[in-house]
Amino acid sequence: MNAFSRLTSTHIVYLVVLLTFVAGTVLVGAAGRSFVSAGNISAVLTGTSVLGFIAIGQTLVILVGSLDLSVPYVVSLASLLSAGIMANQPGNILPGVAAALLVSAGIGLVNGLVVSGLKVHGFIATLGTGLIVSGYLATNYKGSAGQTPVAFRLVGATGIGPVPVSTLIMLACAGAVLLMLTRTRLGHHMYAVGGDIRVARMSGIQTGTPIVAAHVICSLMAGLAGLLLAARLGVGSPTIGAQGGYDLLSIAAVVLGGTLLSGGKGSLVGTLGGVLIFAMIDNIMSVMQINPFLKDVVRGIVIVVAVAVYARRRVARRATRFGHHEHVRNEQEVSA
Amino acid sequence: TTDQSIENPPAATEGGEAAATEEAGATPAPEGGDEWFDQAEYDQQFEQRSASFEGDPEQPWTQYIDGEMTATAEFAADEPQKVCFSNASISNPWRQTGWITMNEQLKVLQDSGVISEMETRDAQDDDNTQIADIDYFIAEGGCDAFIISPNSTAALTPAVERACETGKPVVVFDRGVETDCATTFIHPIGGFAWGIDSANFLVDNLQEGDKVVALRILPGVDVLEQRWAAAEKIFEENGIEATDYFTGADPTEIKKIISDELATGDVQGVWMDAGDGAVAAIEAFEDAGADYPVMTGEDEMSYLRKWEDTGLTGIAPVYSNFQWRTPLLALERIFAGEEIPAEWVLPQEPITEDQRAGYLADNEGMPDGHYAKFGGEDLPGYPEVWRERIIP
Amino acid sequence: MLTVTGLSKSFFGVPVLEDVTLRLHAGEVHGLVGENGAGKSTLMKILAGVHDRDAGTVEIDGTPVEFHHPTQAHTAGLSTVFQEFNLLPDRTVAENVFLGREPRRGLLVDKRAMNSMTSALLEDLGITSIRPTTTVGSLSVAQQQVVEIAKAISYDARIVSMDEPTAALAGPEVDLLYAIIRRLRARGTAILYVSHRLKEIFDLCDTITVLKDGRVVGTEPASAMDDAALVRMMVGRPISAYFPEELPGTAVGPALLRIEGGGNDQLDAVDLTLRAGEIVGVAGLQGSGRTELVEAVFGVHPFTRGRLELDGEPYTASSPRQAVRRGVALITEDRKSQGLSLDQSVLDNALGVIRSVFPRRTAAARKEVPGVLSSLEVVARDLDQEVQYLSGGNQQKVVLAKWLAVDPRVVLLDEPTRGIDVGAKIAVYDLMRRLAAEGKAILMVSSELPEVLGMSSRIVVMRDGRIAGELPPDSTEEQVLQLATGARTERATR
Amino acid sequence: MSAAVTDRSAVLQQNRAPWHERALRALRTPGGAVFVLLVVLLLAAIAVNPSFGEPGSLIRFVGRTAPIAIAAIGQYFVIVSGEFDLSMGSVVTAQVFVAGNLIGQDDSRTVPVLVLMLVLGALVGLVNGLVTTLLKVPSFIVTLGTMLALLGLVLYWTGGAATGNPADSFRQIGRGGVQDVPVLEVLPYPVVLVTVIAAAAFWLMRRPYGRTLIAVGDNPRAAALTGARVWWVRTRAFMLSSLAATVAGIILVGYAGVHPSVGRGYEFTAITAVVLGGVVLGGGRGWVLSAAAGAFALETLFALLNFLGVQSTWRDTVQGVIIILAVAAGTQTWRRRRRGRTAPAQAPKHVIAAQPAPGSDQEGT
Ligand SMILES: Nc1ncnc2c1ncn2[C@@H]1O[C@H](COP(=O)(O)OP(=O)(O)OP(=O)(O)O)[C@@H](O)[C@H]1O
Ligand SMILES: Nc1ncnc2c1ncn2[C@@H]1O[C@H](COP(=O)(O)OP(=O)(O)OP(=O)(O)O)[C@@H](O)[C@H]1O
Ligand SMILES: [Mg+2]
Ligand SMILES: [Mg+2]
Repeated sequence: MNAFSRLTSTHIVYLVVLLTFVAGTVLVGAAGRSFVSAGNISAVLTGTSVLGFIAIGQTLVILVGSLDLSVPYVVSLASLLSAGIMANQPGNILPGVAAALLVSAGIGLVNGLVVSGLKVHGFIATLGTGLIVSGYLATNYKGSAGQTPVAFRLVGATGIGPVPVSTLIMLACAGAVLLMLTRTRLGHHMYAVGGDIRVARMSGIQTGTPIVAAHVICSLMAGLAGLLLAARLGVGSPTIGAQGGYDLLSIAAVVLGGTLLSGGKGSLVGTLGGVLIFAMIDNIMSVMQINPFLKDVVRGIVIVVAVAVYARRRVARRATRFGHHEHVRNEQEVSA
Repeated sequence: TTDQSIENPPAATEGGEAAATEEAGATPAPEGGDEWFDQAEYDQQFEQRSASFEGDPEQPWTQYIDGEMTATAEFAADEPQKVCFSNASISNPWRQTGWITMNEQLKVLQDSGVISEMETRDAQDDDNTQIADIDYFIAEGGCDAFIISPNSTAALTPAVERACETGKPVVVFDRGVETDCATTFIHPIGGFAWGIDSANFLVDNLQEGDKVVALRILPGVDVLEQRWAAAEKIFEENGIEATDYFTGADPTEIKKIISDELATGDVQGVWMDAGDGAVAAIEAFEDAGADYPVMTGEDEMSYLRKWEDTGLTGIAPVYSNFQWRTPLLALERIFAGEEIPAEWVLPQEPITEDQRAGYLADNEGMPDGHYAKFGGEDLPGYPEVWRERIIP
Repeated sequence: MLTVTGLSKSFFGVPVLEDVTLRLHAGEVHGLVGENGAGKSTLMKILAGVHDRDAGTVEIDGTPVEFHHPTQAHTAGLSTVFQEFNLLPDRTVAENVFLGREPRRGLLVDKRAMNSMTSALLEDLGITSIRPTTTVGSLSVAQQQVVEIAKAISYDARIVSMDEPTAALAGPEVDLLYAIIRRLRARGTAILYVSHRLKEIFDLCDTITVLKDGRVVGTEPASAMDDAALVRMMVGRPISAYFPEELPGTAVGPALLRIEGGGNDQLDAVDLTLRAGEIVGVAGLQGSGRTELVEAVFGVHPFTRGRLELDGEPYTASSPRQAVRRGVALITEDRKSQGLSLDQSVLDNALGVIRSVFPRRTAAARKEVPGVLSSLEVVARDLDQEVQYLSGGNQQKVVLAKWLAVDPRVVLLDEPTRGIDVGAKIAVYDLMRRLAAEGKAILMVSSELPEVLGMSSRIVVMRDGRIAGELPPDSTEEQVLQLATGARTERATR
Repeated sequence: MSAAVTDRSAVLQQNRAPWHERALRALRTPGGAVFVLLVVLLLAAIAVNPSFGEPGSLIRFVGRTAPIAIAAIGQYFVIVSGEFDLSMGSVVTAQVFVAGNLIGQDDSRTVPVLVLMLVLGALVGLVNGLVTTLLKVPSFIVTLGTMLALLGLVLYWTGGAATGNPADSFRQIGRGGVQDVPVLEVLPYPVVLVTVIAAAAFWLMRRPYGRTLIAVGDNPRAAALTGARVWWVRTRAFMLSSLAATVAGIILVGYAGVHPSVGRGYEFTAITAVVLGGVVLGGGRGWVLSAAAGAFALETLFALLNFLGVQSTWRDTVQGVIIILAVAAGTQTWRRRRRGRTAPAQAPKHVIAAQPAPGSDQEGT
């Protein structure tokens, strides 16, 4: 218990990753397959990339104390815009990418402004913008549209060894965001705003900026996920975001990665661990050919159980003055 | 699925009836409602409704319309073969019923030593997952053959092409893809045929100027859009006033729509692009105390039962559920080196009022979500497996 | 250097500052004293740009300034150590100190520079026990206070205002702060210094301004003042008149609460007996465990060792609910975060305890509670007004009312007069006397030594989670402070 | 207090504004404004489509909105206590399947299965509540997990499709009504149910439990320190929510029949309705009837859009705009009040009066 309580939640996330890995090796091995073969590693990593992008952004949004439920629609919109503009012309790749990212960022900006300016709860603000975009998609797109050129599709289909290019791009983005989060003022201010907005304001931080920035980056990441999907699918699709259930799944991955849902504390590295846990569990269940209905049961239970493990540790502990850790303190009624 | 004005249809799609897609239109779509309408395809399916099918009429799942055949001698094998099945999902009763049937068919072929095992990955309705599933099979599956039921047409095309490149037989069924690289593409006649059967029935039983409410599930799914494209055209030509709604297949929504419609005026007919919510629609008329409409539904047991109970004028168009058997049977022929149709068009015949009693009797005790033309009566698990809906 | 003229401010129509005028010179330590709620913190917050003033001017070096945000104040060379902590517990010391103006190299935050600058800053303060990379949440309250001070100083401000910076500090740490302040003064920095410890005021300050009920009573050179004169100015009347006398008929009865060898992870060897009709004062430095003591009795963080008796029967307070059922009440030190549901009405708050613990008595209590509120002279629009719109004193009265509604036998009061005005204070004192006369046992934790001395029948002094000693009511502040600080001197540098 | 007491209720009366003033005050809060919004929308809908205004058709509209309103009432309990319940939709679907599979055509099973469903609903809420409060997992995550797990289990158990619609006697709850009612012709049972549940919820919120629930949502720490069992208060809110979802499921299975898509998205619709009703996410503010009114306002809006011939695909967009605007307006109202810029903050204050009662003046002013 003592050693356990000294670990940071990121450590625990990666302990769970390790545990899942071991379980995967055993279970997949029992099914007569290899969990660590190139093909399987590639499959697991592919499973991390789309959700990875979105979870990176979602981490920021959750860190500043908000939420983003609009990501699935941003993903779909980005895939449609890019595929539509590219129209199978290699020359249009850049404009397609640029337009998709620009529009995504625009949606993020709206989210951020509604949250920070109008003080609307992130849940409602992004549920609202999500619905708005969803209505636009349903009205203007009847099914998949556009086509991405082969050069662009390679992004979704090739790999360096067992590592898909898409995963590398996702990790590069994670690296950039991690740098932003830990090494720039903006990143520090995100933590501050999520931790205690009053303290942040008193310390001279323009509290709107980190919130808006987090939402913009989140939507940008969702836009990138949309681009990646357009590359993998070869077309844009108005339902691809909703198909993946990326809104709730990304929030779950972030929390699974040890980030506090109420903001201010957490790590991007943990989130990547959370995404990896999901990807490995999905992979294991697919190899074992688990009934698809039961897959959801397993996912649901894993989310709750894993978060319960961190949550138990998070009960704020004060340096004890006396005693020998005799009893677990009865804090259930009081810590709110 | 595709907005034709933007997309480059892969060259093969143009090549006539071998086209592997259900919506292989080539003309740029005009703005507006009929962008899904394709006259050539419509005409072809119109013909196919009355075409003669090769094979044993007792086993409609093995029947096909005579056409181009694919030689498969290269795939002939003596040993039991391993099959990899990439399934879009089992998220609706139609797919669940078919999936049960497929597994029973599998058992037969395993017993007869044709297939050693079938490894299945279920994409849970996600294109991206299904692409990954197919790639996994290619890399890790050790598959001797692929069966793919694509989640969507355009998006799965590249993945199916990659499967084809392995040189193993690839069988695509239900929805198509935009390539004809697959060894065979199995599907019932198609959406236009559904639309023609159902709309013509309404037209025959209604008068000009009558009102039809069209209940559609979702926009943008090619199979469903073609059903409506055909029906809408026929309604227009025959002076039937039709209003269409998207319901998400949610019976609550259907009831709301019908009761709102009944509140504003009489409704003489109901057209559905899938039978899921037919019962709810009928009940809405009952609740409002209105006369039963002329109905179209589907061969789902709930509708057939309600249809019989109420005695209304109706028809049950069929999107042949027995097609879930065919991919495995196709592989049986492939592994035997027999030639098979390049595009395996299965019969798709509506159930009419006089056939209804027979189907009800045959499917006695099946759950409401069961499909009458599931075609598994001769399989070993019949009837418990379907009755108890045992999903592997 | 800093000139404040005619400054006024009111919250929700209640004037907090009226026509305040203040002058601060370079190299001067200016003491600001006054009772709780006199408006000292509010004044500092206005200077810091946290609150907007209603009227008046503020000039720095003769230039009128208008701050709407703390950053503007920082830029103008004014920084503030606030009374409440402004720290993020989950971030490191360095990150907290440089929050909002992290040093950069290129685009990136220069963590190394930030850490070494923080180290240097702390060393400058003579602190070596705090590492820049530890998270603030794991520090002790005193250490957190040091971080807070380091943060304010790090702005290189020409004017530093400090709101009770020593409240959490003990002997050697206070000496440290003295050294820091003297160094700043030598540099020509002007310092506005708020403290309730008069000794500090006389030790440090050159000039003293006394605030009372939001008005400046006077500004005098420190050399021209003494304790008694200062207190008279602050209170406006002799202290004796301030605290009501024990009511006739108050008799010390049998022991209601008895703790023997009580302890948990914050407390140890607590022996305490509380008798009916008695008001026991608890004194101690901040962080000495006074709150922990009442929380342990109330079952928030229960005792894990020792024996408790209530009314002669064994008492295990494992949750506040049980404590309430056994007739124990706790008026918490922070009414906003622990005592009130700010969005709810006066009536709902006053019925809070009844409803959650004795729901069956609600109907009767509904009829009684308005009487309780009126006996406390609560001022409000009506019973449906949300308590967030009430003044602090009235909020505190609502808290008292909700406990009186259940008629408790043992009343624990933690800083019952913190931040409420004189009138309300006297109402609280009167109430305590009345409760004592009714035979209740009262335990009052307070940081206001005069209050403890003026109200208690006995004074318990706490230090480091233990009871350091007990004093009779006629003790002096020095005696209390001696007990309170005593042993901490040895441990302070850990 | 120990002092003597006389006619205290007079004091209570004296210190409260008259009811019409309180009602007027309430209308100016977001929770009251939703009723105004509802009336405006209803009038607009009737103006566009007069037949919608006929009593018979209005009452049917109320009937079919009942399940959403009931779900919103259930969700209200959880939201006002500061939590979320995302598992609501799955509970509805699960209950629909339970009814379909366990009752079948056997009328005699109606009552036992009904009881079983209620127990099941309470159990799901209990699990949600206990995991949230005792294991300290955020309710967003807990109920997300329940949402996935419950639906998965039920689909696994039924193989994705229920055996069939339950017996008609059971379905009458959602489908039938009291016949031959003057003016209305029929009074659908769902209307009766929603009325009873709304009344019960209103009553409950005025009970000690209800007030404690709000206090817990407002400031859980303060509530705990007044002796409230925060964990149990919140857990019961989750149970009420799941029970409401169960009742919604019972009505829906009658109204619409068994289908896997029944109940889909109910959690978000319910949350939207609650928020539209001026209830603040995070807890502590809002009235239960406003939540129900939010549900009716939302459905009336959809009906209106329908009558106006707005393409149904734009519905989402309109809904999105409306909830953002409504919530933004609500937040701004609360914020303005908190900053002391509105009447409630500035209202003249006076000492709470106690009528000096004869013979007991020791307590007087
Ligand atoms: N934000 C606020 N809203 C309403 N009232 C406030 C606010 N801040 C302070 N007050 C009230 O203003 C008065 C002055 O408070 P202030 O904090 O300035 O006193 P103080 O002199 O610093 O007291 P202490 O010695 O207890 O720190 C108090 O009655 C307090 O309740
Ligand atoms: N190391 C710590 N970390 C976090 N919080 C602390 C720590 N020590 C004390 N506290 C909190 O600070 C407050 C004061 O602590 P404590 O009860 O030990 O002292 P006290 O003598 O009651 O001081 P006070 O004058 O603040 O009432 C309490 O609310 C306590 O929970
Ligand atoms: Mg102060
Ligand atoms: Mg204290």
